[in-house]
Amino acid sequence: MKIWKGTLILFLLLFVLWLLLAGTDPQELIVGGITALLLSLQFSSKAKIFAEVNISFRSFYFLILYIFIFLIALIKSNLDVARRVLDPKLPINPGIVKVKTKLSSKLGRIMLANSITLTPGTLTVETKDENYYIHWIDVTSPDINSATEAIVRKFEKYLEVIFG
Amino acid sequence: MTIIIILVLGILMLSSAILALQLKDLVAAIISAGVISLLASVLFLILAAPDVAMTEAAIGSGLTTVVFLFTINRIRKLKGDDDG
Amino acid sequence: MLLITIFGFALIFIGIWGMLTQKNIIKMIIGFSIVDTGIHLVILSIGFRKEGTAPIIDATLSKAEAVSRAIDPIPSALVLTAIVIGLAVTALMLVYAFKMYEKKGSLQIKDFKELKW
Amino acid sequence: MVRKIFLFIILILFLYMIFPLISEFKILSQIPDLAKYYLEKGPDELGSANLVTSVIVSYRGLDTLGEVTVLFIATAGIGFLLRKKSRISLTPNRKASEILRTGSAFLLPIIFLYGIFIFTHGHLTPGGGFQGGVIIASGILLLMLAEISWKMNYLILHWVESLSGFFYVIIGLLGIFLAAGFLDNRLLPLGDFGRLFSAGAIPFIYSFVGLKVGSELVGILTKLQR
Amino acid sequence: MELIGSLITLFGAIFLFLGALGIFRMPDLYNRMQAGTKATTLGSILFLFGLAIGCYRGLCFWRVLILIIFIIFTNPISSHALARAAHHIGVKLTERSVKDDLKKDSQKGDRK
Amino acid sequence: MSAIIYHIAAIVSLIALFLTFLRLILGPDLPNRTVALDAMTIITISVIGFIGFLTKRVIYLDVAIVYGLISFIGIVALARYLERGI
Repeated sequence: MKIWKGTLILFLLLFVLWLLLAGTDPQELIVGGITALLLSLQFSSKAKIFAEVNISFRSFYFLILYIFIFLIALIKSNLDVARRVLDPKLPINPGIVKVKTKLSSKLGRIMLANSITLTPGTLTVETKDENYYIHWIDVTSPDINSATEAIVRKFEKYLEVIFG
Repeated sequence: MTIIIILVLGILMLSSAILALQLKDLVAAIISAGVISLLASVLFLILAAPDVAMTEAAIGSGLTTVVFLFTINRIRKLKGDDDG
Repeated sequence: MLLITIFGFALIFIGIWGMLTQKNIIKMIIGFSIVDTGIHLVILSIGFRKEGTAPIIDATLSKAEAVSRAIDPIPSALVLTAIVIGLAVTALMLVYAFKMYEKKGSLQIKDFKELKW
Repeated sequence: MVRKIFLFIILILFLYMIFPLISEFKILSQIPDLAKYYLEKGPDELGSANLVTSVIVSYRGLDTLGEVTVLFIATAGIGFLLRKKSRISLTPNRKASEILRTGSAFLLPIIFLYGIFIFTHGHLTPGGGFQGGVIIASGILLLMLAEISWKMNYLILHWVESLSGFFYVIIGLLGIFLAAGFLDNRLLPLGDFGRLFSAGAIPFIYSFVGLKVGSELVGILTKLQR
Repeated sequence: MELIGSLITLFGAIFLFLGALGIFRMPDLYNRMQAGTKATTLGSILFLFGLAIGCYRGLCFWRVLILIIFIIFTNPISSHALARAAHHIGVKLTERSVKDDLKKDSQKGDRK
Repeated sequence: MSAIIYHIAAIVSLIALFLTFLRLILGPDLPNRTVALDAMTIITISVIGFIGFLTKRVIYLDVAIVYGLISFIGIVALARYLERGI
């Protein structure tokens, strides 16, 4: 049951990608459908990671919110980098801190790591079980709990709903 | 505008070619050789040959670098065995 | 496009110089691949025409316009196959370099004296 | 010392050889007659929108067959040279990080889909069999980098390689009987210009070339990595 | 419409430039990677997006979208792989750094 | 007006390419050079998009997509080589 859900999501993803690339000519629909079907059956063992996605109206709403927040964080991080780079004194205070996450789904964890990498002043260096080791350009709170509060929490609450 | 792009890319290409032959570290030399292919593929695109640019981007800067790396990796492993 | 031809020849020149002066076998192979890229640049730049565009017919280039605007497709086809062959030849040379290292434990060309005359 | 002088003479000779090519260079305003024929008649004769593809696959198809053969021989040579297992790898490799493994599982189907898109649309967009094959090979390369315990199934690889080569030649031979000559693509109807099933047999020929090139490159990479 | 597109492209180019400047100026590898990853990601996204709404007019908007999705997914993964490798082979942090939890923890793991 | 701004943007990105290349030359060790290569490929993707804009051909963007995919795999290969993973 679970594996079929993952395969189905993978199939839809690949099919939409093909249509974005090739347009909606009927011939393209047929060939794209066959290709996506064969590939999703071939990779159905890898498609397990998609089976953890919650499909509901609420998670869709949270996905939109998440993308919105992510884009804002991305722009803020760039302004932050610009401020630091252009300052002649280079105001940095770097270090590697440890944070904890509650997510268990693989796709959710990779999304979280990517979001952390792209948001202000943080870069995922290593993951061990529930701990993420993060290079922080401006360490303001060195212990685990407050760093988790500052870095992880704002994305985690959305990803928890989407990926379970 | 095209002239400016050609000049900048060409000069970078030539200097990275010299760099690739002068660097002591082999892997750094391989990275420089990858940069040559990278810039050459943009020049191919300016010469209106997207097929060739795609091939050069895929093979020249991707697979050639990896093939060199795999060979160096084998040599490194062999060397490590000799030491130990 | 004269500029690109000159850059291509300069690349060939640097590559040959590197192949002749370097002492390390891997560096010689890098020189070979530089020569490869330079030759491709020269062939393509000689086949270019004024204001040329890619010979692919779509919404922006109609069939009738193709004769007056598109570039010559033959050098592109030649270079395309040459690049793939270049990868295979480079891989073969690298495997030879590896086998030589396995025999002698060195990559310097001065350690291989059997073929010296 | 003698060697330096020798080198100097070679480089001077090289400069002398290429000097006329630079001094008498002019941009073509008129293309050669053969190219004009290809540009003028190519789209109607073969039905392929990408004229480079029509030159590679059909007009000069025999050269491409030779080139694929050269690639095959190079692969076979590499396999022959590396046939003995060399005495390496005492220390086990370091495992890839969890993020890279999940990312490769996520990206691998997409890379394969894009490779298939490239070689089935060789007659409409830039790219074709060679580029698609390279993309598929790099998908397998990503798998090799992410999962250290992953092993290539050589049986499948050999079968894909042999069958695609076989069908490539069979389509070429069918061209002799059903159309004008070897590797002529008009054994199938040309179809509407600019759609997927057009240009006769070009999409099929290019797909087989792509599978063959891809499996050969995967062979090279796996043999080098072991 | 074209003016908006060109301004977006200009912002993208400025971010690319800042990223390059960061790579050039920062004191150690990790800080360089911080500047490099973030600024080049947003910079190239804005650059391509501006080009798409300026000239191509929907013809290839979808293709630019695919390119942007690829960049957003692949760029952080490659940075992460690189940072992990660099930390594993012991690239030092700059002297101005405050703390290094990972080093402490991995040494603890070795002692066990 | 807008054409001039596009050209200025292209020139700024070329300067960025030059700066990353300086890091490639200076870079004291291998990881630094790899970071420079990573940034360089992304800036090059932008330049490819700009060339497509100059010549008004949409199909040039396909090259950029292939470029992005393959350079990602190249960087991952370099990283795995550094940490002795392959």
